[in-house]
Amino acid sequence: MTRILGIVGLVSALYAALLLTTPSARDVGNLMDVANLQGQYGIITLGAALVIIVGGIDLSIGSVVGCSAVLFGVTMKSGVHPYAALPLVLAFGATVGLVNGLLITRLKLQAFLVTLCGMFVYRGLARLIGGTVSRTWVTDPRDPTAHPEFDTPIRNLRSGLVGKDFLGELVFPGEFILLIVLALVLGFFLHRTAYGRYWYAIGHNELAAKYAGVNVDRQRVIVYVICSTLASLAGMLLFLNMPSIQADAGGSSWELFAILGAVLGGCSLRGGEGTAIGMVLGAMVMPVVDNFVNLNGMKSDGIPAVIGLTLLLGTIIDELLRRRNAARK
Amino acid sequence: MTRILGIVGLVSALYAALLLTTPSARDVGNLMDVANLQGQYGIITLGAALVIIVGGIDLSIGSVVGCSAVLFGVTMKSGVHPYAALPLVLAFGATVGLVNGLLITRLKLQAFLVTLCGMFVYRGLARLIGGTVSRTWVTDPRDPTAHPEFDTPIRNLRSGLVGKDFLGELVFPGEFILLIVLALVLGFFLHRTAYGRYWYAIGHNELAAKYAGVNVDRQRVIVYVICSTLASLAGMLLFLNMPSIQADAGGSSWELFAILGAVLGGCSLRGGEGTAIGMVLGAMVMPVVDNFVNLNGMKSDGIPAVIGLTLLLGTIIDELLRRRNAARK
Amino acid sequence: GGGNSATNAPNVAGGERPKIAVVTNCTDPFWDLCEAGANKAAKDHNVDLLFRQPEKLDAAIQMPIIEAWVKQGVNGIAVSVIDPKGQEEDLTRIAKKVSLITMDNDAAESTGRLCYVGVDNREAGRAVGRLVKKVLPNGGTIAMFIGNNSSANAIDRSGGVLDELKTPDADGKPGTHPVKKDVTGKYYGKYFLVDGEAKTDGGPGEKAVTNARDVLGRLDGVTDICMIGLYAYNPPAILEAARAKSLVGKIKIVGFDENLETLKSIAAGEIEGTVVQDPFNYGYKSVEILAAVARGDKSKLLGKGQTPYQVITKDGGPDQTINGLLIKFPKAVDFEKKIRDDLASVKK
Amino acid sequence: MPPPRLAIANARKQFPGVLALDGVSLELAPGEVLAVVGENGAGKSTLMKIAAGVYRRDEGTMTLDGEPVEFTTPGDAIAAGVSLIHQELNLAENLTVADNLFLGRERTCGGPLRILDKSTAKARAAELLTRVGLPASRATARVETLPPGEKQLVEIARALGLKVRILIMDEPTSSLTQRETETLYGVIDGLKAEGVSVLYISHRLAEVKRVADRVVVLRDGRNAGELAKHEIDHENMVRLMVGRDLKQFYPKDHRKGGGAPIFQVRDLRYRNGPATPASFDVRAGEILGMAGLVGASRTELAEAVFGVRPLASGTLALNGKALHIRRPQDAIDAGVFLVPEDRRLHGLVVPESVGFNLSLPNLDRLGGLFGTRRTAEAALHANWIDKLRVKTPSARQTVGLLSGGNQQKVVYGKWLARGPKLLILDEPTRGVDVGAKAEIYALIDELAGNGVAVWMITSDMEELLGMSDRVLVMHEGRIAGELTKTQLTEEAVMRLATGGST
Ligand SMILES: Nc1ncnc2c1ncn2[C@@H]1O[C@H](COP(=O)(O)OP(=O)(O)OP(=O)(O)O)[C@@H](O)[C@H]1O
Ligand SMILES: Nc1ncnc2c1ncn2[C@@H]1O[C@H](COP(=O)(O)OP(=O)(O)OP(=O)(O)O)[C@@H](O)[C@H]1O
Ligand SMILES: [Mg+2]
Ligand SMILES: [Mg+2]
Repeated sequence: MTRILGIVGLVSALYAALLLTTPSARDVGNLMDVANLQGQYGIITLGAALVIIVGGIDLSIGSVVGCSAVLFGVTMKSGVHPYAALPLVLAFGATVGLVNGLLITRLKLQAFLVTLCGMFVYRGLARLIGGTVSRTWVTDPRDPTAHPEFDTPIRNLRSGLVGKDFLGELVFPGEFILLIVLALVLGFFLHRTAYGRYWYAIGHNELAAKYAGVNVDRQRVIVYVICSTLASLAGMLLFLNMPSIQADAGGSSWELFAILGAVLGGCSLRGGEGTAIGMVLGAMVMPVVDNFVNLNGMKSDGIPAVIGLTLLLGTIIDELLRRRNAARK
Repeated sequence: MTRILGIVGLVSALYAALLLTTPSARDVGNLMDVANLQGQYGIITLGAALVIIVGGIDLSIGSVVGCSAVLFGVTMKSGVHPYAALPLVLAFGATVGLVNGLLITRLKLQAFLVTLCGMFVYRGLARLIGGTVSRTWVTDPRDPTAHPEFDTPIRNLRSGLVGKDFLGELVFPGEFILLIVLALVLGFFLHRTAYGRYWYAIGHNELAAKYAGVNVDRQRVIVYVICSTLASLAGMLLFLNMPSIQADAGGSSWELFAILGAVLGGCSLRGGEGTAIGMVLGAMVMPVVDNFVNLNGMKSDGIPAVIGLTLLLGTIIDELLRRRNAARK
Repeated sequence: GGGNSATNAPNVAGGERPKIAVVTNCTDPFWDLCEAGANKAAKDHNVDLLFRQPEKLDAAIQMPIIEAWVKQGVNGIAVSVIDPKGQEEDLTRIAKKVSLITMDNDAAESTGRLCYVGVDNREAGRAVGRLVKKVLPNGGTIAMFIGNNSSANAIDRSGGVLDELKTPDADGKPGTHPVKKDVTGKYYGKYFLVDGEAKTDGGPGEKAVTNARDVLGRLDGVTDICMIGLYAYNPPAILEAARAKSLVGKIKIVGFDENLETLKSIAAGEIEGTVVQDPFNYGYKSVEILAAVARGDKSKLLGKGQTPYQVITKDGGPDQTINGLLIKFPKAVDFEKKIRDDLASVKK
Repeated sequence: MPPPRLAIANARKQFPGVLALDGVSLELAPGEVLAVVGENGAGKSTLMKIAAGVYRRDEGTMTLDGEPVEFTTPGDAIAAGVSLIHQELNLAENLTVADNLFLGRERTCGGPLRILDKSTAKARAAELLTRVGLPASRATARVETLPPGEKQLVEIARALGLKVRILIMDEPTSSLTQRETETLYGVIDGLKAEGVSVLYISHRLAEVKRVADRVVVLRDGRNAGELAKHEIDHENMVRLMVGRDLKQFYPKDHRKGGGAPIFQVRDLRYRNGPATPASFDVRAGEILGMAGLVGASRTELAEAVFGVRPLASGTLALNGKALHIRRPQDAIDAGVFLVPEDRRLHGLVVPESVGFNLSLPNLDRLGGLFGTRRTAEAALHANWIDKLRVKTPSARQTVGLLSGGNQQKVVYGKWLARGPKLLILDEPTRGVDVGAKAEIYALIDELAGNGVAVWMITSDMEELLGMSDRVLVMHEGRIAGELTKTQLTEEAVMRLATGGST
């Protein structure tokens, strides 16, 4: 409970600061933009948080996002219908998670190392299969190798998942809604089913779980699969949402945002802690800070420092709150 | 012992592959270049490994490298003599480590979070205090605000620490030698003094160390200070070695290389494990792979994948070797 | 771009300060010059300026910044486009709401962008090719270095160099120049391009030096080498690698952009020359144009292809008209002084 | 005759460097309580882990109700009705008691979704907790908030919840006091009546005598003998375990006792501790016993004195000089040492070597912070391994691989090497075998004889009565009373511990 109080406070404070100091932030369109960005990071935060709960870490998230975005584009360009490409790319994500999970559980390699290698490998893969991909590259009527007939299904996907109308205007925060739906599903598994109990137990004390008859390795693999699948979903959303994706840049260092969101949301990197609602709240922090900085025309040079200090301050206050609460109890 | 065997094998195999397949790699100049790069990464690997041994992590290394490089330049440009600027910047590094350490020990914040914030903050600081710095920017005779009289001391520092002569030609692998010296010092502390014992004890079981009378917090802080100080040294070497440093790019993502080197060298991210010699060997891996890939004219797009796969393969073989060894005993 | 209503009438009242926003494609000293120009114009033309250098060369980072500005109701936006094709649709939508111009890197005219401030990267690349031809008239071995191979300016720039080198000779025709056996590559006219593509380094950093150093290592013993650095930080990185191998003066270096180090080295005769775009002017012009448009004055809009690149060498040369553009050939020392003056004219 | 419930024949298990089991055989009848005893490192836990699917044996056969069985994971064993309560606590402490009770076999609905059925779980948890003597309200507490004794009870409750044919208890009472142990006896009797077979391991021989139908003795990884119900007594067991008679288990009282009070605690309160301040003295050369029920805050009080818990008020004095203790370092500098209750968590750096652990608090005396004198260190290791008869191949052996009793000896070693003035012992012989116990008692006695003040917290009634010169009894955070040697009886202790008066 206390773990959540801190992040609720932080998110509220940031929103208050944003809305009070920056009139232009109050625009509904702007708030929807922010929400969509929160959805975008939130989806990978869910995955990262789950991995963190079982005591692991996944540094390959960003590369999987980029690789999935590129793969989505390349697959469609090669003639696969968007509605078929989507599950294909999800399957790619699941496979990545499976490989990560198997390397970590069967070969007992350190998760940090395996996924760091994955970060290189999938970035490289993205670059090998395609340079820059974009919706127009896939559907450009002027390009004989393209598939103009995919334009409508792609736009349909975009309006359903991202919330942009046919012209690209954001009409509802689709990604945020998607995040909420996914968080509900994940929260259900985490807090209401036996799987969640296993994940918490594994994160805190793997041996205890093992001695209780839990198939620890299988659960670990499942979690890595979920994480990478969510990352590949995020990659496709990125493709749908963004004008274009560069193989060498798309999604890069998103794993840091995901992990940051998870940790801000109350996950401990020691494992065994975290809640679904915390993850969502944790993922909401960065986009608000970012929006604040953008709207206030801050000098580019100062931005990283402002972001870093805000996050640090948030964490410190969170910690102090928690302590006071613990002392009072 | 077994932990070292694996990395010795990996480094030897990589060197063998490099030298046997690539005639141009056999050039002494090339080998010195590689060695210098190994020194460059090795110095921060030592710090990262130490932090990992006490069970922590430092993600701010890369930003501290960049910030120190910029600070070194800016300090000299403002008229401080290079020989005085060097200890000043080291003091800056030590302060960063102190802040990291205090936040982690006193406020009990998670190291990952604190140093991730640090990564943003010090990158921002670097950008705020200066855009691009370079030796010529500091000493340009045509610039009235510059200090041409610093040219000689800077070149002296460069030849002493980096191994480049007055014209910029690499005559001996200074950074590698520096790495060896630092590794010897660190190895002495780690393996021959009480401090080392404390660090291992803390990494394995903080509580047991505390109950044995170890001042856990102080030791932790010391280690973070060492890590950041080494990072600031690496930043100054970068300044001396490179034509110019951009505040937003200098040293960025070096923390990953440092951590990778540490882990390849036998440090476990669970803490309590690692040797000085392992760290040096771990840091030697990447530059060799890089050189191999570069000299063989591999396509740029494929390089990250090759690096990632090589590292993964190395780790897997290392693990299998270790297992076979354990079984044989 | 006459079809949109947003730009037909002045959108600020007489005494009001227009709010103008400029977003680049990444963070770079190159853009610091641009920012200086923009700041100067903001002062000269009484404008509130938002200037943003995004952390990374990534449309996914650039777009949210632009969207936030649109929502905020700025009066004009100048964008350095990252992927013209991909960004086309969004820019079209945005141009309907805000006065939009492109700079440094153009988007299709059909987006409704009011005008483009900047050189044609392909043309500028060709100018680099001509410099290479000048320093190695009999052909030779070349290597190109760049940040990435996927952004529009990179593709155009390196493409321009190779276009120039392979004309008038046919592509792929083996040259007569001797190369080492184990170095692979591809011929463009008389020029042998190591590995057949530009080597990428992912942005400014030590990798730029390592890349150059390793290519020099592979070319050990080869004569008539020209190293081409296509992003601003590449020429100094190449020079550093050449220094470390005592090859300064023995190999030719040709660059792109006006890095101060590059200019100094040209003056010192260590680098042959560079092709510059004058980012200070990009910044100044962009703000000036958008300010005028915001006040209802469209006369400042540039026509097609009005921004010429310049070619900097040690000794300079007379102006020439190339492909319909009047190109200046200033001396390195003069141009360096101009940049210093530009920078000095705006307080940081 | 029905086949034995469990039959293990010729089990062999080799660990790197250690042959833990060398052809051990064992038979267990349905409804039988079989005690397995042996010195530390005899191989008891290893044998049990083989029976429960944690380890795989290298050689040998195993049958369950006459059927050969092969367990590859603990899950297999549990499914076959074999459940092991481990010697070391194995709970997911971040979850609630109820979650732990059903971990791995949750009542779920919704098919593969496996939705938790919370109401049944709650009712069932209440039932199980009551059976081991814990209040039903504990079901919702996070395990990490419980004292070790209660955690142990939770482990027992968990095993009771399984459909077991064989329940293996590896030192279940090591952190239990008299009262909880009595509850456990009741539980075992109930299981027996249901026909469940129990394998029971304990170093408290009085317990073995109370519960066992038969005793199997292991020594050095081999069968060393068997005792039928009527043969079970202290001497027989010790003879088979140790291979000789063990005279004089508790040292004859040659301590002067009542020396001057050298350690004084006055009105001590610590943060988040009980409201009643604590005051007492420990005298030079005496062994001050401290008794109480599980959760009476004895451990907390000792930790407060040792500097682990921040003090709120009160004073400490050693030899008449005020002590200012803010961290363990301060206590250690003054010569006040703690042998903690949980040795794997607080006492030892488990993955490191025996020598590493022996040296850790003594490094400042082994050449200071810069450079450790190797010869001095080696001498220290050799000396204390020898003196305490630590059973280890060498000082380089990983301490976590030693048997429990030998681990405990290493904890003693690291403090004795430093020369204590006041030695606080929290459960001083937890998990230590009889032979080693006798040695440790002799050692404590010798220390006290040399004028060291010993404050001994123990839940082992026999030990309390056998060793103490004087006893303080704690009840719910306060010192409920003091018993002198002449007043010291089991009844008197229990009366005070449960809130009665002297
Ligand atoms: N995983 C392991 N690796 C190596 N050696 C081990 C391992 N587990 C146990 N041993 C060794 O095997 C021997 C038997 O240990 P075991 O734990 O079975 O003894 P025990 O009879 O249970 O002792 P205790 O009464 O102290 O619990 C000991 O020498 C111990 O050090
Ligand atoms: N009835 C209870 N309910 C909840 N917590 C309790 C209860 N009794 C004691 N505790 C907690 O137990 C802790 C005291 O345990 P401590 O370990 O100091 O006692 P102990 O006498 O050493 O018992 P043990 O035999 O378990 O070692 C305190 O944190 C106290 O809050
Ligand atoms: Mg045992
Ligand atoms: Mg206790």
